[in-house]
Amino acid sequence: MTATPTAPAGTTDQGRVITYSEAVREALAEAMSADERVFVLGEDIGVYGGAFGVTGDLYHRFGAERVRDTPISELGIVGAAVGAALAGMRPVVEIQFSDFTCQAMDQIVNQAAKIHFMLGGAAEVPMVLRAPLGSGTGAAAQHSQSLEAWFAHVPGLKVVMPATAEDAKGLLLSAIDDPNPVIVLEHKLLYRTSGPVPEGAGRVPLGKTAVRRRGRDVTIVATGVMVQRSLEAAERLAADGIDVSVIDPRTLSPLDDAPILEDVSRTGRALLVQEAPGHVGFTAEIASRIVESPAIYRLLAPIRRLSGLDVPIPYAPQLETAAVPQVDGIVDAARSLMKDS
Amino acid sequence: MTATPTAPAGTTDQGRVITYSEAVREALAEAMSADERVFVLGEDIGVYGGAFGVTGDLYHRFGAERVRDTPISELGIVGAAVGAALAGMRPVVEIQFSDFTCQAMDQIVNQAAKIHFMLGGAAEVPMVLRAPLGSGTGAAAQHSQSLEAWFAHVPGLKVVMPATAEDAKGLLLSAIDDPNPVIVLEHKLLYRTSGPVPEGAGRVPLGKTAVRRRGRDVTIVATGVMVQRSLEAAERLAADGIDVSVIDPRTLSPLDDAPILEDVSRTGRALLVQEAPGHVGFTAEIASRIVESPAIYRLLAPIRRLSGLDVPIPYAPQLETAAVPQVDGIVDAARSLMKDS
Amino acid sequence: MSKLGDDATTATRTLRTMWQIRRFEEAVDDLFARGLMHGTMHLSIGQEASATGTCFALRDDDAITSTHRGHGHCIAKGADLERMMAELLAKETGYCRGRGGSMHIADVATGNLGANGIVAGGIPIAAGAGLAYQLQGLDRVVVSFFGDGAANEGAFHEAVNLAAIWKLPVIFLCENNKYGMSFSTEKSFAIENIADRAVGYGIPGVTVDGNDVEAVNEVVAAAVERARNGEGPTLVESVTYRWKGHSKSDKNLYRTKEEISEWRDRDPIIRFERSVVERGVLDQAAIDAVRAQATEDIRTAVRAANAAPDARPDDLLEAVFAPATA
Amino acid sequence: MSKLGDDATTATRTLRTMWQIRRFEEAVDDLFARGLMHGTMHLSIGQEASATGTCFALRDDDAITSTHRGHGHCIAKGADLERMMAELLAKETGYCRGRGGSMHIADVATGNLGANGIVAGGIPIAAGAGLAYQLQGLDRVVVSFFGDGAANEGAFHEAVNLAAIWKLPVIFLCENNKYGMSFSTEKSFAIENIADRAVGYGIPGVTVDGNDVEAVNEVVAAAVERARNGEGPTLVESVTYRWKGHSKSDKNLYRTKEEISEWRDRDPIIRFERSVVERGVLDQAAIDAVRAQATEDIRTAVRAANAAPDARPDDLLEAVFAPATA
Ligand SMILES: Cc1ncc(C[n+]2csc(CCOP(=O)(O)OP(=O)(O)O)c2C)c(N)n1
Ligand SMILES: Cc1ncc(C[n+]2csc(CCOP(=O)(O)OP(=O)(O)O)c2C)c(N)n1
Ligand SMILES: [Mg+2]
Ligand SMILES: [Mg+2]
Repeated sequence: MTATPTAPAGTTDQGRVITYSEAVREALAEAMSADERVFVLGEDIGVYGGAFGVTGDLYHRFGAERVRDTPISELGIVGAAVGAALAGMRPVVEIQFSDFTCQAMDQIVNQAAKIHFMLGGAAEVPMVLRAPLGSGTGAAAQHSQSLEAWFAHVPGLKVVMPATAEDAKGLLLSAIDDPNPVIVLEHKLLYRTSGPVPEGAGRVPLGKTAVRRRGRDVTIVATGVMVQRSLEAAERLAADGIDVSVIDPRTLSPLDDAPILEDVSRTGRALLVQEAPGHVGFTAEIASRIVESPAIYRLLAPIRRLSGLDVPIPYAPQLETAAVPQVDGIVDAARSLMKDS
Repeated sequence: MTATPTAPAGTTDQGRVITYSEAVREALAEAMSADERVFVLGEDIGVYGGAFGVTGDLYHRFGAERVRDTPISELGIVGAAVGAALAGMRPVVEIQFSDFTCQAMDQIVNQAAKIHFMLGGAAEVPMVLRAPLGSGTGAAAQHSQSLEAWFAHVPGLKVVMPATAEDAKGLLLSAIDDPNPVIVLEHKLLYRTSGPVPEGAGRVPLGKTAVRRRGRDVTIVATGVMVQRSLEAAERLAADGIDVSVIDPRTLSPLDDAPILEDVSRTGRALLVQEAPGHVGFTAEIASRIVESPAIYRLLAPIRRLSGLDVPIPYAPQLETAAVPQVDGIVDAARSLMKDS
Repeated sequence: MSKLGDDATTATRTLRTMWQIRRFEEAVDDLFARGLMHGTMHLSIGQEASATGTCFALRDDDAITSTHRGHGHCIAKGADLERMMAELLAKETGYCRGRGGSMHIADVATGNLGANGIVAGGIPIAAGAGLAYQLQGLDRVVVSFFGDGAANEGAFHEAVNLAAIWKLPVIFLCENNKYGMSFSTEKSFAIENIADRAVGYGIPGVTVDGNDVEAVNEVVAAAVERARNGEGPTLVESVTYRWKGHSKSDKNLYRTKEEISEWRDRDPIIRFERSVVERGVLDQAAIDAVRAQATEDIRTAVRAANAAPDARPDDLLEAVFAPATA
Repeated sequence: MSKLGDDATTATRTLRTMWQIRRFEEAVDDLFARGLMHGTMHLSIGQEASATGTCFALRDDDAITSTHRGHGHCIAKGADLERMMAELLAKETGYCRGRGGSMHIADVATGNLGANGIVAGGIPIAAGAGLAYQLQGLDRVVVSFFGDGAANEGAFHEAVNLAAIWKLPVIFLCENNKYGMSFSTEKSFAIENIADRAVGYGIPGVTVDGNDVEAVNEVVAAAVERARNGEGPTLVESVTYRWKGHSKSDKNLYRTKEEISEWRDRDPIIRFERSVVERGVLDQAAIDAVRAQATEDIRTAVRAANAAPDARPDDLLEAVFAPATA
């Protein structure tokens, strides 16, 4: 196992740099090579290479049986993965856009997540769902959602949101190893970003929060594409003399909150950034963990959530940009947090 | 419109007392009598009278066309309601158990909730989903969930959780009037409880939080069946000299948070009670609203969430009871909040 | 192929299984009525031939997925009666340690991949298990039990199509008992035979008298052979009837007393008994002995289950995730 | 019943509509290629006869539900070209004020209940609109367009069954263009004709040459008549082909150049032109004029749309809920 990677994506002094997509593909290839039970299935993942090109050439390397194109039947596919997992396989399903988990919620939530508990521990459902989420591609309201809060609210399901290429690989490998259902939410805008993934880089454990940057003044907690935006904001804030931490939970459920609570206790200010709409979103959980803990006594200012607007994602680029946090907004929010205290 | 009802269920000095089920049925009957466009559809709501007996005799009063039994096709039914709403009707769908919204999530979330926005305001989807939620009936993990947090996280969908018979009627009438999709989450254990519903009692507006009881020491915010349990806890706490408020948001989205913030600013202590698992649940939003507001400066103790365990609901009665907050637990939590400060 | 009633050993085993199902559910009905059982229940009394005929066409290492009305399927697939009853009585010794109850009994070890509280929930799971066996190069097959009502869920459609295009070793066993809760098949389908849906997937569809245990067995055995030979899935419609209400709260308002009593007259167990007696395979004394034995089997199960310790609430949180092993 | 090419007026209207669709999508393709258009796009070039033949069998007050590949359906149902183009160009004057884009164009006022980004998402909605018309005592009908791929979604199954049992006035119009993205119908179905799925629902199923605008029109007109008369839904399979990739990122790895060029040779527009010329209904000059007119229609639309103001981000939050009116 590798140590928790804490470097921001883009640095090159750790050796090989590959894209986030390549990192996912590498994890799939390694897992399939190492374990006959692993296979991937989903819409257009074969010769087409995946809607986002993630599976790429795997079809040619592993064949149509193990890189299995499916009809457009999300409920059926996920259900088939549940059944295959129960019968000894380790399926990895690609849901073409995470929005289409809506079609498969019964199998994800009522079946996969509950079977181990419901059967009193007599069965396991070791399956992985990979699903691209997020806005920024002009695909509008039905193809741009960030639904991580739903999944994190489901006992029995593990939820992962990799923000770097190294995590994209390492967390996926751990997800495939896990004897439980894991949903890996990959951000579309990250697929083409690059980051250091040392040759032979391996598993990144589930349930370990990463501190991407350590600062004095404000603790920024961010997920998915917001990690990178927060790191960019951090650079700009540093120029202003505001020194921020950037913390990436990576696994949303089960959540490793200790590094967050610790950092907030130190800085006294929390800025929680997510792309999803704010109302009943994931960062509400972070805020709650902070104020249920003694960290509440160290707060120098009210907690600040910066989220997507409570709107469906619009099509027009200027509207889409306005609907979710951008670097400017993060900078402004951090500044105003400093002023409030 | 009636004023916001603030009396706890069970008092009789307001006149007629009926059950929560009867109140729902009365609302459906009044709406169907007043407006030809209103019709109800769902599984076994006709001659069977509904799995929980809620539609009762409506089939005999309004006929098979308007009290329409459907096949077991939740996605199809909800989609049909979306289409009927677009074409000028006002459908009210009963989802037999709210767990089965999983089958219909695409139509609820990707269609109903987004159409008005996505079409630039050119269309409306005036439909209501009624869905019983919650545990306590021994129906186990696939029939006992409380999924309100999911729905509240969906922009474009209004979410209602009536806790009293009067609200069950009044909020449903308002939901049917509303030009937007509204999901009404009724708690199974409440169906047989009774409360005052004055003859001719009418609409209870959506988006108005109710203060069920006003106290000095602790603000309890609770939803669904937890409102009643919190009121019972309040009585026991009063005997101890601990005087609590009990606040029922009733509409979870859009949320009227002002009465909550105001009350917490006064008491300095917040106990947030829900049946659903805690992780990324609805009360996390309440906690966040508190600590994003100046109310944070008035807190005398960390905020306390009391939630269902992060587990699927088990079958065995002693396990099921242990999995969600009971009156004892609420009393203990309030007491410990007093000690912490 | 010989029929289930052709020799005394098989006939006895078949009859005992059907009586075990009947007696098990009568016991459940009684425990509920007396307030000694919690939750909800769905009885398959009247449908014993369908479960038994089907499971008796399977090998031990074949699998099934079952439904909310699944006691019969479990028993016919070989479940332990005491562990089943213990589960319903919310005992630590139950199949699910009291976490699942009637709607979630499974025995993955013996190929029962689980009852299901979700109508049609098990159908895609069955396709997936079939896919696993195919990928593993095994000649196991999977039977997916589901009701007429379930055939109108999207899950049915998607799963049957997957099995059809991939030639998965699955038998889709639709128990058409004329009602999905209160909604009759006349109203929920615009076709006569649910088996006709097979046409849309390019697979064989067969309708069989589900109260004739031997007929069910033959039809399923043929489908199993097809599946084992890699020729793909079959849709079998087993026409039967549930004598009892849908669940405990059913007032039977949607059907007539006459209809119920007509179907009671077609009792699948009595029918099989008559047939084997007529054919001289078993005599009345043997039959009485089997019934008595089954009654005793259930009594023993109830007694032992009752004596077992209650399910323990202490480790709920730890039970959510399977621990990493490798 | 007369055919679309029997008289000059109708033939001209038909041809102009098909050319408008073609030119509209060519313009879109070009705008994308030049980086002047945002988001994603799905072109129906090659499928114009299917959209046109179908919509021309409808009255103005009939409705449609459409798909991600919906420009043709919209235009054939009578949408305003400028407002469509404005929507794609993310303008305030677009059908959705720039909120929806290509996949969400709708014009509820003129009976277009909406394109849909969700495969099969519109099918249950169409059933519901049909139910509304039935309850309202109107004789309107609804056409639900969807692709071959969509026929494997649960939504298809549930919606068709609802329409069948309630005899809803719906035409399920499956545009079988041989691929759901990259997955061919040979692989995604174990049947020859998707229309055969109708058998499972007890409704008529018809397969028609989707590149023959007159044939499509006749088949749909018959289905519309049935539906209007209260005889219930029909499943129509219109066999056609998309010339372009699935969307802008498609490298066409899943099909051969030969296949594409074979189908290009079956251009539905040219075919209709030849047929009306042969029948002496229009001469070549008239045809050239129609094409030129359509080209001009689109140029005008693009020009006007380009000049319109960009969509405004200022009232996003207020736009989520419809305001109470009553
Ligand atoms: C998805 C879903 N919808 C509805 C229900 C409620 N429900 C439980 S059993 C049942 C009837 C099922 O009918 P059928 O499939 O014919 O099986 P049967 O009960 O007749 O054995 C219904 C509606 C459910 N459990 N799951
Ligand atoms: C529920 C859902 N699954 C997958 C997709 C992604 N997707 C968009 S179009 C498409 C192919 C649809 O094929 P078909 O129905 O045949 O229509 P065509 O594109 O051929 O017109 C896919 C897979 C989607 N939009 N919605
Ligand atoms: Mg049935
Ligand atoms: Mg297609």
